[in-house]
Amino acid sequence: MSLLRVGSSVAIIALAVIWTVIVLAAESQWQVLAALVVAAVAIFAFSRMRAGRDLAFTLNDSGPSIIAIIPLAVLVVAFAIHQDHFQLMMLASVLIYGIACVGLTVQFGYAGVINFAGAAFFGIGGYTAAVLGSTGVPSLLTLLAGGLTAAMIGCIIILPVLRTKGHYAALITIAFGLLFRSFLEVNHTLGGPQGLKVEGASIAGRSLLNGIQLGTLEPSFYFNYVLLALAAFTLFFLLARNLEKSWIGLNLDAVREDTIGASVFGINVAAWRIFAFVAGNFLIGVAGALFAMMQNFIAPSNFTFSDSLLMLSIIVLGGIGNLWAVLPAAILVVVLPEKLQGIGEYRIFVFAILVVLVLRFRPAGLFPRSMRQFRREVGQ
Amino acid sequence: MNQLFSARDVSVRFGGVHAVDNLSLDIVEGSITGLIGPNGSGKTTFFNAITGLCKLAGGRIAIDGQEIGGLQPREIYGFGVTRTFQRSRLCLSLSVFDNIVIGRQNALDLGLIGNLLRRRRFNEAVRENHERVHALLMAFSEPLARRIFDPLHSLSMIDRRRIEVCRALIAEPRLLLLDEPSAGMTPDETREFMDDILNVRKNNPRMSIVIIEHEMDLMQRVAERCVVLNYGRMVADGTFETVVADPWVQEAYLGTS
Amino acid sequence: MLLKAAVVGVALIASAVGAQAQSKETVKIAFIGPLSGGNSAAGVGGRNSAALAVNLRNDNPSSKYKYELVALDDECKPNVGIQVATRAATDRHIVAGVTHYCSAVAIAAVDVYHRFGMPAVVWGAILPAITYGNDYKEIHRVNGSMLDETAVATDFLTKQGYKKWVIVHDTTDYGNGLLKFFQEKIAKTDGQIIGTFGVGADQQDFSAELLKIKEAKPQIVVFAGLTPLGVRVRSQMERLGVNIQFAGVSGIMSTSYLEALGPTAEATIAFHNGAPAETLPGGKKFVDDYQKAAFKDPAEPYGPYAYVAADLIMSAIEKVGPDRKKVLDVLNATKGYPSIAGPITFDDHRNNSVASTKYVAQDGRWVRWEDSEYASGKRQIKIAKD
Amino acid sequence: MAILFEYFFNGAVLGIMYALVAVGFTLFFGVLDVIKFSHGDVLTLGAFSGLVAFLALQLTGLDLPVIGLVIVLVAACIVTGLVGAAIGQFFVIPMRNSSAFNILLMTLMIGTAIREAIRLFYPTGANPKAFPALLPNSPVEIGGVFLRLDSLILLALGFAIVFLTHWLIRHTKLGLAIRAVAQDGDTAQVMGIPFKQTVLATFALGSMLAGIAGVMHGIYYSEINFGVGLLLGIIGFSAAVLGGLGSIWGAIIGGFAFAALQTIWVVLFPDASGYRDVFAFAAIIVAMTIFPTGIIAERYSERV
Repeated sequence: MSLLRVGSSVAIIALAVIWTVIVLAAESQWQVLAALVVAAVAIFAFSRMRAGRDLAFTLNDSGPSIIAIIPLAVLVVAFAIHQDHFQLMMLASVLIYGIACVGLTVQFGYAGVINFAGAAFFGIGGYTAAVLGSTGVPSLLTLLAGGLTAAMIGCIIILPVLRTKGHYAALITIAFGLLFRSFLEVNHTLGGPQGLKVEGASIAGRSLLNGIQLGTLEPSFYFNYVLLALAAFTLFFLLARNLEKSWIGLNLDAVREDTIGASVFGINVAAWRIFAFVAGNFLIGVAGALFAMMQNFIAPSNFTFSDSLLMLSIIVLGGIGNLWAVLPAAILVVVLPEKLQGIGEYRIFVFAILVVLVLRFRPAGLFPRSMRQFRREVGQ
Repeated sequence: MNQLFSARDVSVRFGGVHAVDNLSLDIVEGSITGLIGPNGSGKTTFFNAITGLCKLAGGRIAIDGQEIGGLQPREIYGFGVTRTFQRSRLCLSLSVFDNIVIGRQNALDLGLIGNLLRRRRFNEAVRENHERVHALLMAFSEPLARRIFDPLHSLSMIDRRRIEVCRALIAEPRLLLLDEPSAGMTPDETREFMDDILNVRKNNPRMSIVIIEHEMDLMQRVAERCVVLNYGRMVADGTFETVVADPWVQEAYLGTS
Repeated sequence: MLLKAAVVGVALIASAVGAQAQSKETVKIAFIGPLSGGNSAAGVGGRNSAALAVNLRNDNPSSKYKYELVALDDECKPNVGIQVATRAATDRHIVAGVTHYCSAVAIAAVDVYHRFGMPAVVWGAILPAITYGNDYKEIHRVNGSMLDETAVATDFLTKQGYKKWVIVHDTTDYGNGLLKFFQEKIAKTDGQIIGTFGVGADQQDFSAELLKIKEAKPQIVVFAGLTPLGVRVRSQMERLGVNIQFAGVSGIMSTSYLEALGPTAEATIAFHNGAPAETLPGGKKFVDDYQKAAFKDPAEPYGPYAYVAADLIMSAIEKVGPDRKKVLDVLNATKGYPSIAGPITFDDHRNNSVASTKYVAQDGRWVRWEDSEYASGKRQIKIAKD
Repeated sequence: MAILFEYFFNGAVLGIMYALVAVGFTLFFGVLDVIKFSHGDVLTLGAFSGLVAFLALQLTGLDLPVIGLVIVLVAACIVTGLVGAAIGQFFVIPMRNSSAFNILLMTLMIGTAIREAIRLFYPTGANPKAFPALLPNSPVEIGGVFLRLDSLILLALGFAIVFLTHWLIRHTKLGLAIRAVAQDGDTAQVMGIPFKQTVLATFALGSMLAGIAGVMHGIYYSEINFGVGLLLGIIGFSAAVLGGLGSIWGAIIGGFAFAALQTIWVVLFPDASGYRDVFAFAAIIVAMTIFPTGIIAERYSERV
């Protein structure tokens, strides 16, 4: 790959990192709005220019080592704001929502299985963490348990999800999401609408609640959550990217595009849709558990239908099926409403209109998915 | 030559309509059989019945003596049966290579470890499949072979038909069902397309082909045996010449004389 | 790249210039309450009252600092409350906070204030556990607790002849807490609770519960919840012909309850800590100042307490400067602080108890029971003779 | 026993409201194969515009019992009709060839924008608003059963509107156009049916039904709030899908089925009445497992 192409890609990513630091650190909402305008212009410009296409090609075509730029970029941002609790918490939330959206991408982006109950599975992971928190189970195991519980409970609606298509499939997951939330509100064993306190995460016996000493730096304890979330996100990102660029990814695409064509050529359509649905729910569950541990609190009103929409908006805004779009879109969707807090109650209104305009005028999302091809592998 | 495929009194019903009505047909290994008949005579429905996309209302279908009547489409693929569709069912968002390699489903390692972790082994498999697909495409058209990693939606309709046949051929099937492969092609394109298919068949001589077609001179040139269907029933079975002369066939095609 | 640097540069210069003009150092205090959703009337009233206290303090030339109120919306939801509480507590510029009207949110947020050491003065939430449930030095409360309200309510209602109660409560700690204290208080009287119904905060249809209540034939329906739920329950009682006296606590004492129900609200009995604003020691001045400030929305019954909480914090900052630790110690030691709602004294759990007052809805206004025509006998509350 | 009848009467009124919303979903799906999810919040818009019309009427001092209701309904229909058509015109029609989920998500976000707009721009919009008792609500005692006159009228009004809609679809030129476009838009266009006008008319009609349901909801619960449309929208969608998208009878049956599910649960387990939505949505999931395309299956099956 030509040095120019890699160079321009690195430059774009550097700009994005600087932009993120500015937005996270911005105090007044005028700075946020200015940054938003700059981002809109930049995205519009780059998608037209060669550099934009080069970036997409570099990210899509290069080997697994390219994934290293994610931890690199995130750590640069994290160190830039290592003092500020709230900004680090937002950065960790972006990574955690990123993990959940990788799960949604596997489900909807690859296999075409729509999941309008993302927030419910996020909640299942969270409540698992709440229940296990007090029992002294090591945090990493709790994350795993959160994922497994979400995957198992997801299996309850496997049959209807398999048998239905299109709008009907949407209804199944919408109904499940509402059912889960109103069950939690009414049932008292899990704290009802009051919610539950959740133990903070601790690795190898040391609680993440006290900040770690990094040389001379004295970062907030949320820095630990950023590291934990970053490690999990990078791992799942690598696995999902390998999944996409493999025979399994090929089969998932075939299942999404045309189930009849796929079945006639020996693809077990039902099995792959189950695999995608369960794997996706596992990831969302892990993200939910990590989120609950970071927030130290969890309540049914975290997992409303609009929270599921929030997650779906991230992958639709970013570009359905494009893993690389998950983090940038998560920053826009998670950080923006928080940073527009300055104009008070208008944030949800403004954000909803933004999503409508993007869906209306750029349906493929801000960073459309690049097609899978094996030119590099076959040495072309 | 031993018997590959046998259908006994196969019938398929949609509500009251007898789409296929007590059809019996035996196919010998390595043969080429033409299936002709007016529109709605049950040709495609018969293909759908063979490949498990339609439920059988009656009768038995077997390959090498093994019953495949009630099986799932993916299981029937396991018996070496592949097909093309009247309205091509390809994945437009995928590359030419991806669309064809789907046909080699039985030869792909689908294990989680193999795909997610052992990437070197996976890349080797990609290179091996690339050679196979490239070789197959070269048999059809050299420029097409160069576009192996282009998105399918950038190809012309005729190239897409070639890709669909390659997808069916790549698995080296024992029974290839072609559903109007020449639709939308000019006569000489059809002739060239057919020659390419027969050319590829040379290195898999035991493969039998059944072709649904309206191009009569194509049938005459290629099919050793012709079966004529009308209203789901077989009305004639023999060489092209005898079948065309048969009054029943003329009546089915041209209406009463 | 040039464009971005320019924009950021301009913004920085602007804020820098702003700081130069003021001689006094700017000190931020947070206000957290429900600014959106069904309870926003109370939240906005509280924010306006706290802002009034800040404005008056800034107009007073002798104050050492220039105060700025940072208003945050907790939407009366525990999860949103945690987020905004973290936002305030982790902001080094914010010294202390006037926090929470909804008990469900307050009880969840106390840990956040404790972890980040931000002094918080509760202005509207009355769940006892907020202060008594922990020994966090950071948490204070000026508006009394359920203990006062349920005591006065039980005593008054049983004396009015209501012996057979039914309690409808929301399923948050607020509703459950009220239910527990009502059960404790009524056990000491000759009244009894013949039915309790837990309902979800955004439940729309109560026909099941209300029809069962109609069967149970209680003398009074006591509602332990907030305004949006109270409005729905009361209006559906009317529609289903459940013609029984309706009573509530401070949760329903807001203008939006009267506005939403119109004539149906008539004769609703309610209990609220403290007394009507104008009858408070500094009440008259508060009402006049509020009027002058021409706020769009009314102060609501807990408005004065938000004013008091903000005033208390600013007095502490005037004394020891904008340092959380020092402000904390001053607040903990508050004894007999002269406020518009009377002297504020914190007990060992930094809770200021306030006597409760009886109210009744008369012609679209909350009127103190003693001044109402129900007390003088011109109007009758519903007494079902069993 | 009388109480039992009251439960079912209350269920019937809920059912007719869900049916009105469900018919809207079915009309949109029939015409353009899209799910317009802002439908629920258009209902809220209808209720609020009805309220504004009533308040305006009060300013003029006229106090006419029946006319008041008519004016409120007309106002609700005008506003919802226009907004529904506008959403169709500017958002749904231009996007009809994009993926179904983009449209579903976009209309959901439009609904969110409408909901927030009502909360922000209607004076103290966040607080529940008293809805005027436009119908006489004197109690009616039938054999020990306590009913309110306005609830009876609402039920009758609901059924009348449903039959009116059905008549319009079955026996008018517009109805014919709608059905033709529903069958096959392109062919209908070739046959000279003004495609765009028909689709906009359908969107307007469906939205008006929601507007009427909004006003009915306001009268029945004598209170409206900015969030009432969200849940009603999802219930309406579930009812439409339960009855088989595209069939108006299916939507009506689906609406009553959902209300019946809620009512039956409440009657059988009054103490666990909080779980009524849990039960209703669980039943929807089970029903969809058995009938993957709704009880009255969609008319067209997939061609191989």
